[in-house]
Amino acid sequence: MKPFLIGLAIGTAILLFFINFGSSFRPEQPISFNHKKHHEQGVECATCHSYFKEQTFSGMPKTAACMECHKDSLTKHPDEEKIKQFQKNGEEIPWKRLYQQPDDVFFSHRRHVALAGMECKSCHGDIGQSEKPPTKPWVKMTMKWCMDCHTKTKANNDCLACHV
Amino acid sequence: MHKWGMVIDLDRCSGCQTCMAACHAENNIAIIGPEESAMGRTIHWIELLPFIEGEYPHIKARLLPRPCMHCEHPACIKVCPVGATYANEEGIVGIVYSRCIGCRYCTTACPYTVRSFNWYKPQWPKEMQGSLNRDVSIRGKGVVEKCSFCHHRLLKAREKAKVEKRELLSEDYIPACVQACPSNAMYFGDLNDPFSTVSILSRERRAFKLLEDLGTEPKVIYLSEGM
Amino acid sequence: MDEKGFNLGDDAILLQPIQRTGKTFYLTLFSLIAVILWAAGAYIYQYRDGLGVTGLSRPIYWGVYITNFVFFIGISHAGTLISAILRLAKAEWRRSITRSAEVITVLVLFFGVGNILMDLGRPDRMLNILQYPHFQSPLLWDVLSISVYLTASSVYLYLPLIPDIAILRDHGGRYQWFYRIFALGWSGTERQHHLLEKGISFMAILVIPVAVSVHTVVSFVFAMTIQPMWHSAIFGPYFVTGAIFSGIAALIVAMNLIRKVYHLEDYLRPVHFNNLGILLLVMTLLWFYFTFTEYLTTFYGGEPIHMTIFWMKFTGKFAPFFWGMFLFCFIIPLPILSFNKTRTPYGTLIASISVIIGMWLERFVIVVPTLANPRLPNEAVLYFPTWVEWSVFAGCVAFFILLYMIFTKLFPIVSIWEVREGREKSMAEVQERIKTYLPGIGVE
Amino acid sequence: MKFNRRDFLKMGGGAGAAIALGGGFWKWTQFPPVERLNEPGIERWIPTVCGQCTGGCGILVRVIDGWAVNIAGNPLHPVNRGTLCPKGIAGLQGLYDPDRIRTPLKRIGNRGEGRYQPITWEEALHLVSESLKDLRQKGEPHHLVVLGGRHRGLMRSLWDRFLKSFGSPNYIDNQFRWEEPPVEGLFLTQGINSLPAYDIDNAQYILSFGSGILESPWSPVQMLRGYGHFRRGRPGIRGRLVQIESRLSFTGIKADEWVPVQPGAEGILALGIAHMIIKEGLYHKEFISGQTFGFESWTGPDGREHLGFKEFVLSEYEPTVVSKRTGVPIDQLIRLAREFSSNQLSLAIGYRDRPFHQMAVAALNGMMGNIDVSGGVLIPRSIPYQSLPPLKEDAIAQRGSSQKRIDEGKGNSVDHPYLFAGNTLSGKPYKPKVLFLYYTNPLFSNPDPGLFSRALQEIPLVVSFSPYMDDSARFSDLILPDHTPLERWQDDPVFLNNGFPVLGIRQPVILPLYQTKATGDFLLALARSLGGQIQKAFPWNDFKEVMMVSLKGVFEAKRGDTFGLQFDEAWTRLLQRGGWSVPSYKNFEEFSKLLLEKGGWWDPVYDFGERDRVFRTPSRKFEFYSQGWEKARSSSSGEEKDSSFLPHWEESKEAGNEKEYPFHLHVFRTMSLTGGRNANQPWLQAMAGQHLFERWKTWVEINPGTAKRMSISDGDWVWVESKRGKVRVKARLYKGAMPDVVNIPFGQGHASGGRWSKGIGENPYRLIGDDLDPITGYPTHGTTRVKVYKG
Repeated sequence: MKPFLIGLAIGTAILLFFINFGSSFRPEQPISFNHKKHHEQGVECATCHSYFKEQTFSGMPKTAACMECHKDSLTKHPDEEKIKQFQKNGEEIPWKRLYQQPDDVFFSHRRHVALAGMECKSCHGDIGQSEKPPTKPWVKMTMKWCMDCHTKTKANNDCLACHV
Repeated sequence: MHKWGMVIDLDRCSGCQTCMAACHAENNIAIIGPEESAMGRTIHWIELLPFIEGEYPHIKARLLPRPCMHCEHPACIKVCPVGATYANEEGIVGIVYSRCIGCRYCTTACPYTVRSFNWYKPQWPKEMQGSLNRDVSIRGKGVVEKCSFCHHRLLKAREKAKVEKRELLSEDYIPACVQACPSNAMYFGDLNDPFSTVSILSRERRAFKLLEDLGTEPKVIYLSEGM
Repeated sequence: MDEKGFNLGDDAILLQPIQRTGKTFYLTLFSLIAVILWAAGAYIYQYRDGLGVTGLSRPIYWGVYITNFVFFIGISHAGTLISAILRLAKAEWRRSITRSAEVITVLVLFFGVGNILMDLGRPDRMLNILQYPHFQSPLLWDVLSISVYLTASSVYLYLPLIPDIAILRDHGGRYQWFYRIFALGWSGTERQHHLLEKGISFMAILVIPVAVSVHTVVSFVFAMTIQPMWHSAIFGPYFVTGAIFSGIAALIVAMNLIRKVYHLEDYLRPVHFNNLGILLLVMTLLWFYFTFTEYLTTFYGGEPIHMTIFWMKFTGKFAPFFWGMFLFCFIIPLPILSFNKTRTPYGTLIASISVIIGMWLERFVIVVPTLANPRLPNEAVLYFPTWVEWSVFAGCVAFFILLYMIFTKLFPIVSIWEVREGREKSMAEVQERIKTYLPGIGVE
Repeated sequence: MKFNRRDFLKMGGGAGAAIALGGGFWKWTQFPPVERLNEPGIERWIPTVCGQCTGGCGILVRVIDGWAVNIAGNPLHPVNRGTLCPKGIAGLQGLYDPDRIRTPLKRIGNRGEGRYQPITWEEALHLVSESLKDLRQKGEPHHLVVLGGRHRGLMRSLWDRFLKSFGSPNYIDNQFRWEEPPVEGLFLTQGINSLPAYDIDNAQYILSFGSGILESPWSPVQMLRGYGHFRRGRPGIRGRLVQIESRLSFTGIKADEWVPVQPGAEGILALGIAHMIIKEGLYHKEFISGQTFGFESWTGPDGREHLGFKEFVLSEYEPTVVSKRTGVPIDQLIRLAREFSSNQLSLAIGYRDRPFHQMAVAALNGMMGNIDVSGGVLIPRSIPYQSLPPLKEDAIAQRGSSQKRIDEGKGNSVDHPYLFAGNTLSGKPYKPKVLFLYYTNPLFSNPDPGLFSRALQEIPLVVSFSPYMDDSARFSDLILPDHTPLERWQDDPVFLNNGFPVLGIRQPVILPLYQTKATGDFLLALARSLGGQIQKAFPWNDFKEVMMVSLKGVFEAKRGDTFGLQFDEAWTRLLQRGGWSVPSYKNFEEFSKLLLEKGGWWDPVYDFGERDRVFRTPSRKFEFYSQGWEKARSSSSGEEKDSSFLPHWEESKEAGNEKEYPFHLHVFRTMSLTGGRNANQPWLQAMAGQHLFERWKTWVEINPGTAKRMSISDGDWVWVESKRGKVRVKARLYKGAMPDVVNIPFGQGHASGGRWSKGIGENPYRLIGDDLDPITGYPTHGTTRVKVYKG
């Protein structure tokens, strides 16, 4: 009986561990995008993430956007070939989404970037300097985290400002 | 500080129910099929209520669109055990769906029965899913919902005004029902501004509030029919 | 008094349920478990699909679950309150009934709370109540008062149990380790006895206001809203009365069963039933008084919105429930309880069952008709509970009986030490006590 | 502690159990995450024209990621100025109805069985074109019949052109609806065979004879906007509305006064009111003497004495007679007559009752001179389309076109869908071989739908163009699904209450969802495949091209402008009054671009006093005595009484005797399900009968007293039975029901369709259909008797 109970305990511990950490699985992006290199080439954030100043969302680059520069092979990176493959099949790059709001939370990039003048860094970290696509959000987006900042900056902390 | 309010002129209102449809489209209200409807489980954030009194042929009938009253002293807020429903600074009574535990105390406490409950998870055929409004959340099962004065439109309007570097104008923000009303029977605006249309109308002799004697002080004001 | 190597003597029969278990027990056990499993299945169905599987709708947002909540909380007043009052009143006949009463309280509270939880649309979020409490809400007052009540009545049940646990520990038999832990090293010394008596009387005093507050607060859930026929100042005392009323009835039923099943006719004598019957009679009249007042006030006020509901109860859709309530709560029990001849164990049993049914109907008649008649025009919907709601209700009852049965298998359902104390000490004590308040008998 | 194998296994078992149970439980307690259905995206608002009813409202469709997400009114469109009606909003659900027909379908089961097989458009075209070629080969092109419904604009021209070049006279218009404006009345009095405009915005007093102006007008939003203005749009003036109807409808509820009247008796009430106005001399004498014909008795050119309206009405329609027939007390009748004549401008609006009853209502307007004046009855100008180039008919076509029409109609003016059905069954003059159903659903939305289903059985090839599986499509051999309105190009010529002509442009807001094809495009392809002169008559590639050709005329008309704000409207009007036309475009390209951007074109001027346009009667006057009808009649039959050309009361033949069928049946419409087309839209279903909180079903309204007598209680299910059939509906007690009238709403009871319409409710049209009116050939209103019993 005792070993069984010990096993039970270990099992529970493992389970809790998994639930705690395992729920945030790490997605692999389809293209191993190098932000740093692009940045160094003088590509602006808005070139690929075209909407963050005008819309609620920032947008992920479409295949066509990539092909504007990568029409002719610029590098020997195998991922370049991948993009061309997507282009050929008429598909969009299936970017994986990292920053996901809960269902009833509405976040506006425009409100934060264009109106409040926040920098991308505040939420996305030094993504411009990263050489690999991030696998998890730079910040853990909890309500507390949002609200702390709102309090600090005297922004609106009304529930309805985000929960619509 | 704004105090948003609505005026419904019953003399102009034709009872066409456009407000109801507009609200459904705007707020992703679940489709309740025939069986569930027969059980009385429909969800309407604004609903046309019939008051039919008297006996044939001397009938006094009245049709009255009823959104959430966004009371100054709401009965619903007091009773919520988790603070999922509350009134914000501008007087809009809101619900945070992700906090609601579905005890339905607010639905029973509201004297205007404006609150609806999601008895099941709202579902749409996949052919329709993309046509849901992108600005309003989709409620899950087991939570209460009601009219929000299309608060998401206020957020958008504020954003737009700010981008254009100007003050928020009263015509920037109107709920979907007011926008769609064909006989222009509905007005929306700031009750704190003494010169706004709603303020002026709310002081008219025809103005009355629903169940005024309960002291809930609704911010929806009706104008009665007739001269 | 030396507890070691004791001889239970006449009271050995009280330990019999713990020592011996018959076939009937298992049969009952399994059938109860079957009912519970069925109910659990029904609830899982509801959990997955949503509250749509119930018969609830707009505007009848509350139904059987809330009725059950009020009902079970009401039943819970059986024990603690009655036992505490009897204890404080030093009513000697209490000795063999307090335990069975207190157990009802503690166990049934869980089902009261459980029903509220099962009524939630999002049970997965129920901890929001603790995480984001909003103290304006009467529902939160309920949470507070019920948890205080549950703690207090558990302690109040446990304290008088200690000496009996010690008996079980010393007596040998199964689960020695279990009894050892819970006996807290009771050895029956004077000091221990003194402390215990003190604790019990303290708890007895504490428990009474708590119990009264609990049901008042339950009534506040309704009375604090603005809804017609809920928004009434009388609701607090009305609910408390109703609670004690149904509580006593539940106690009589339980005692009758215990008496029959465990052959405790010697301990639970007709006099107990007679006394409780008289109490029940008083409550019947009190209940009638409150009901009468409530409806008469409404009727004379004649507010249309109230009157719609009033007539709906008297002659309308809810008339069967309303008059059923009146029949079961008043017309049936009153004559039975009024006469000495019928105030037998059997007679009180019938009256009690009737009262229990009647009180459930009363809760239903309070909850549903008001909701069916909102102030503004609304769809005329009919509420009838679905099989899910009935199953869950049955499951709750079955689970309660099961727990009660298991309790009788672990602990003596009649307090052994108290009975013995009564036999050994109280005779003299009572004589002394009576002397203190009878004129003409000198006191030294 | 030592571990042996056994212990280890046990431990593993324990851990496994914990993970399995705990994990399972954890997973189970997690509510499945709501898939986020509403991701944000870039939005565009595309102007187009709503296609949910005949209203012609301009809408803006919010499109995100190729999905139509919301519909709002187009603030520039003068019909609705940014507002909508419930149907307009539910257009989204019409578009995204999950049960739309997705490809062309060919029937494989029996008729009405609903078994179909998807085919390609090429196959479909081939099938249709082969059978049409066959018709022409046999020299019987007139055996092609097109049954057309409520559509307007160039599609109608295109059909006519196709039939002409093909050789069939048989375009049969099947858009008769009782709620429509009384066009026959207009034809009899003013010689005009199209819809009039009622300028309710500027009227002072409206006497509505059973017209559902607030529930089912032909252009709801416009009417409701007008209503708002009528009530409170003019400072100090509040219009008064009186509703005469046999049921307390929404219009009745909103009216200042409801006058309950026996079903179908509105006409005689109008005559009674006319009687009182004449008797008291309250009519507009100047107008009557100058611009009317037949008011006083007169002598014809042949020397024959003719009875005038005045004398006729005075002798026939005494208040006592009228009061007895209608149930309206005499003093009320007198009061109404006085109110109507003293509150100028007053407007009498009827419904499509029997033609001479319509005429009676029209005569009231004529008596008060409220024709062609602001606040009265206006005759809008038509849109100056450029007509399509003349076409050449080949010999077969010429022979075919000269054949008698199957419904015995003449030219384009009078259509008899019921005669079409009857003649198809009898085979006289001939049996049609191919039937096209375009925008019509006779198996549902015509009274006596059984007649049509029998008729359809007789036709070898029935082709439906419906995008939904409606009741008639289910009886067709081929279904060639049209685009829904939000997916296609179309023009939409309408007019405003104040008579301004408006041209809305419908453009696709999203790509077609399924393998559907605009019927206009199909027709062009069909013409191409038929070759010869037919092909030559249709040199265009698609319907949009046809549209652009026709729009040249609008551009060249040098009038009006593309839509603008109300301010622009006033400016344009000012300029035009001064003889200027300064539109916001310079060339046709600019014009067509602005047209699409703003949503359309309009001409915000109404020319008063153009008598030739307003009165197209032989006398060029408002006719109390219909000479036009007299001419049409005298050619077919001999001498008739004068009174048959004057507004008069015709007692209808009741279907069913009073003893067996004690109740009149009144079929009414609600705002949400006015037509037969909207039942597939849950938003509309969810508010079908809001005055009784009825939704998703059909109910019958019974007077509470009557119900009590019959011991029927609210919510019981009852049978309503007429001579023709019975329907099972939910009984609802309604105080606004007359004691001897039961009311059933129209709109439900589809035998086919999608999940949201099929098998829901009942169609009351199944109960009616006796007593066809001799002039319109259409069943008369309010003549069916029913009995009601529990079941």
